[in-house]
Amino acid sequence: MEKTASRINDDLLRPVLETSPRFYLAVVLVGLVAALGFVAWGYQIWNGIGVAGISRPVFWGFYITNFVFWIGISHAGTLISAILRLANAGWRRPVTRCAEAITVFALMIGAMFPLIHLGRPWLAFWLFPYPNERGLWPNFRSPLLWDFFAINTYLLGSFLFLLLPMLPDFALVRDRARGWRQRVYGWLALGWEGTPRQWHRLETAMHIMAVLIIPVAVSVHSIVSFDFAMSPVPMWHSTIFAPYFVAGAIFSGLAALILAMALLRKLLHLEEYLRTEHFSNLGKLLLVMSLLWFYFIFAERLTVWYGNDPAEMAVFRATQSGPYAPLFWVMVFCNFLLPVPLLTIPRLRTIASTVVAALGVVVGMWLERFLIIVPALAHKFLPYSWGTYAPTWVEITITVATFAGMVLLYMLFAKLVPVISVWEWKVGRHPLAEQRAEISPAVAKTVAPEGSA
Amino acid sequence: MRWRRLVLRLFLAVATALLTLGLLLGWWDSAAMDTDGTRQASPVFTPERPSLGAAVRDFFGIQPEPERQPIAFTHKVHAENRIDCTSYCHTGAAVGPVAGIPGVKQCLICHRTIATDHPDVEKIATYEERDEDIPWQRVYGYPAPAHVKFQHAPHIRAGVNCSTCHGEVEQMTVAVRAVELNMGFCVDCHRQHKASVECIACHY
Amino acid sequence: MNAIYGVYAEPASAQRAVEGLRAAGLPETSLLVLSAEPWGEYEFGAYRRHSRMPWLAACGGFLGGVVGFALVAGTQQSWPLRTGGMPIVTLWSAGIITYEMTMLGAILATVLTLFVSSRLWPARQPRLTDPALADGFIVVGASEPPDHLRAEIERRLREAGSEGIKTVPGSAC
Amino acid sequence: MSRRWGMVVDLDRCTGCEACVVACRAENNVPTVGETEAARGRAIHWIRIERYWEGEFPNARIRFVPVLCQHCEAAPCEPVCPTYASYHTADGLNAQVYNRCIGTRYCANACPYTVRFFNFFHPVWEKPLHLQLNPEVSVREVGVMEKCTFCVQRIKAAELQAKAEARELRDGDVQPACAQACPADALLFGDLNDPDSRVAQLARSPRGSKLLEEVGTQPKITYLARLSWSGDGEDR
Repeated sequence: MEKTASRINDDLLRPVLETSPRFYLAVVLVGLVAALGFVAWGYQIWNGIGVAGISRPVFWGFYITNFVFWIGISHAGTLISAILRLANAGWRRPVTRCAEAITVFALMIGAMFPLIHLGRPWLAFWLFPYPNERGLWPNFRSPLLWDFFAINTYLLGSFLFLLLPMLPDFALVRDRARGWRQRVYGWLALGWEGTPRQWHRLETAMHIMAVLIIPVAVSVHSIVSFDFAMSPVPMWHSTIFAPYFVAGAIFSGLAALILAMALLRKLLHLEEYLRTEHFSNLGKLLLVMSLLWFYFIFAERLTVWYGNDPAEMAVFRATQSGPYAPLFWVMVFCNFLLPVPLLTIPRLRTIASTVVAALGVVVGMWLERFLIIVPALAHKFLPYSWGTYAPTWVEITITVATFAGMVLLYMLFAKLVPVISVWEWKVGRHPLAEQRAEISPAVAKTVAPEGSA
Repeated sequence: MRWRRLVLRLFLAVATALLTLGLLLGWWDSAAMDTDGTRQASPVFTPERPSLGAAVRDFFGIQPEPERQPIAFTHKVHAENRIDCTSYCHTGAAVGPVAGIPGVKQCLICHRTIATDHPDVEKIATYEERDEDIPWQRVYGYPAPAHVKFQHAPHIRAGVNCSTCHGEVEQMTVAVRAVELNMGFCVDCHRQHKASVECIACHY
Repeated sequence: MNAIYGVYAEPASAQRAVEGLRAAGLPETSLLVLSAEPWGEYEFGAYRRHSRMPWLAACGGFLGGVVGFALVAGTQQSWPLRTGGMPIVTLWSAGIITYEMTMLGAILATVLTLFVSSRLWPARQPRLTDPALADGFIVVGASEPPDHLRAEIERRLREAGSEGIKTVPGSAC
Repeated sequence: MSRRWGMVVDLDRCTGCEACVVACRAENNVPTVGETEAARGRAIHWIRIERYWEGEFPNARIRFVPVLCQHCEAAPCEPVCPTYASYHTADGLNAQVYNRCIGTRYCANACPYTVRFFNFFHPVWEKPLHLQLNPEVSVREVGVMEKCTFCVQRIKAAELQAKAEARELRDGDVQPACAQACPADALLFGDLNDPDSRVAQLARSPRGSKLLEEVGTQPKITYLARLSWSGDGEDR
């Protein structure tokens, strides 16, 4: 069905220009849950980190699990949208912005966890390299410092990557809205006009950013994996960790993207924009990542089992057949046994089943992060100080609250910004758009047939 | 649609209840710990603050102005009378970690005969009668030293002047805060004099 | 801005309008094309000059990398803590920070170049907007047209298929 | 030449009496966390006696291994600390600077010996127990790591004393609390860089080995193997 520009505007800008009371109710509800997390955090700061379940030797628990999980989720967006942009995949158009927004918000949430888990969070600024009267600098050899740089670079890069293509849409809202919206979006649009020069510059910039952001995304999760791989802890100290984490991150990110898209499709009535083909294409990508994930975990486990190092075997047994085995096999089910048949058999690959698979992957990848961190710490070299871990209500509350926080941020985003890039969607209707890798004089000479729009 | 509204209300109620519970729990926990005394760590050894406000003030280095001293002790007069800092009053400085403030008896060794009619000296005498120490107020008013160990004796042996850290006390009528004693101040001096700048030289 | 323009629903007629304006002798610098979507595959919407953006991004990256390495090496030297016999400035870990700062420098340089070259900044108002733009129409016209060409421009714009011709007086923006 | 503090633990002499553990607590203001916290694995003890049994009951043999911070030359805890709270001193100590610690607990994860301890809550000494605190040792606060320091306050005191007396530090001038308290002389402390010190001599013993040497941490504590175990097993 052909759509006119104004019809597209009406569809895609409606959430921005009209708000139902149900939205406010939902914001309050989700916000309350998110606020609970802050209450729990305040309680923890006031009384000491001991109110969380961490102990010796499992010094890291839910918080670092959530940290790795959310940073992983953040790979949904920018990475995938940058790859699709570079590959000039036409179906990317309605997907990129939802994906990039996930990146920014997941990073913001993920980056909170290193602060939440600190014993003295009020001194967290000591991680920043700033000149001070003590003359002291942070230790650049610490993987946590690498995290600081990598996450901040990625956050800033993804934010700009998300922001740039929003400028023309802000200009659109500016031109369509009245009153305060016109002023606010006029400010946000930075005076966008839409001259050929501006379009060309914007597309060049997006191209360069896409090239830059992919290695940054890869480096971010590699560095998160270095947090583990750099310490001589059995089953952490492994060269496979960097690619394994990056693959896992893209895997969980894709799943989160599918979930977010399904929700947007239902709630904002975008059925005509987010179509079966999008879920099908992303489902295929998810399938590839599921197989890749299984390959990595197989390689990791096989080398440990074959190497038969006593310290590593203790961790191996604890996860495979010991106290963590139920979690481990649930993870394998969620990450591999469930999604693979659902996504392989074409008849089963519907939107609903893709969403089910994605839900499984999100759960499974959270468990995977937990199973990497906790069993290894609980079974370090000297069996005399082996231990265990159980979360307390503080950790559980904060974990739940961050999920609510993600939903809240996403809801507000979808309310304030057209969640599908309006101008990119319009470009998708151009007869020659798909051939146009970039604007080159040769292509520009082509004259379109009459009545093409 | 009625069930949906019901669910929403239930959810709202549970969330509010949880929020209140969290707040109450936090309040009860800290209150209980404070009143039964189990949370009372010795303030001499730890930088624990009595209140959140105090913690914030310490964090930003805001110190209250020293309160009025019970006795307007004038270092100037004593210095003019050639009483050396470390040889008679702050004897600890030359031999050990703590310089020390002389007690009432120490003051009265001289002041039983010197300037006995001075109102402040009479005050000292009343302290002695009541068998009390003079409630001096700390001039720098730092929180209990935060894991910093300072030893006076090695500094005196190395020939560091008292005034380097305490200001020109011999010119002061009532001692006032003159030097900002932060880590940068210590480290600068240590660097200049080729003393150890290792963390563990002071922090252990 | 003093401008005279027409709005076109079809890119082909916008193309005709542009060609007509050129034929009328309008200099390229006062040719005005605005659209709510890029029309790069048409001649009127293509901007043919190459941007120096990639080079500036590379320069920004280089600068960021230098800053990153200087930060790591300089700070470690300024307070040389003993590290149990290991080197104070370790190249492997310095490499990571240098890399991240390189990327950050390149990203910031790209965005800055975009903002400067496209004249985008917060308080700025667009020189010209038209409600038709949002509905997919393409604005073609002349900014600061020479007075002797006004009539000719208007004729050409109408000829290309624009319903109405709009003018913006000099004081409007 | 700079000093390199180290220790020798003679497993042949250790009776597992835990006098060292008690002495260390008293000397270093090691906090007592209470029953519930200890049950959650949060007890703090800078030195511990690990007990391992071998064999079945009548023929069971028990092995004691005192484990404290090994003050590794290539300590995994040091490079991971983002704030340099954990670092190497000139005389080879693996120092923990409480002020600088922000409580990432990364060092504790990296330590293969699990000898780093965390203050999950503010340490408490119920009155009048606070009077037993050692003024030479700062009391840690909530959210910081702590660990064996080789009684650095005693090392500092001995160094200052030697300097005041204008002499070199002699072998045996410094005794950490654990070594001082050991009734069996199983723990011996000294300068490994001084080839004539008793600790350096014993560290060269063929009975010597390092704990988890294969991890590559280059620990400075040498464990002397148990001689009586090589015989007929008549050991207890």
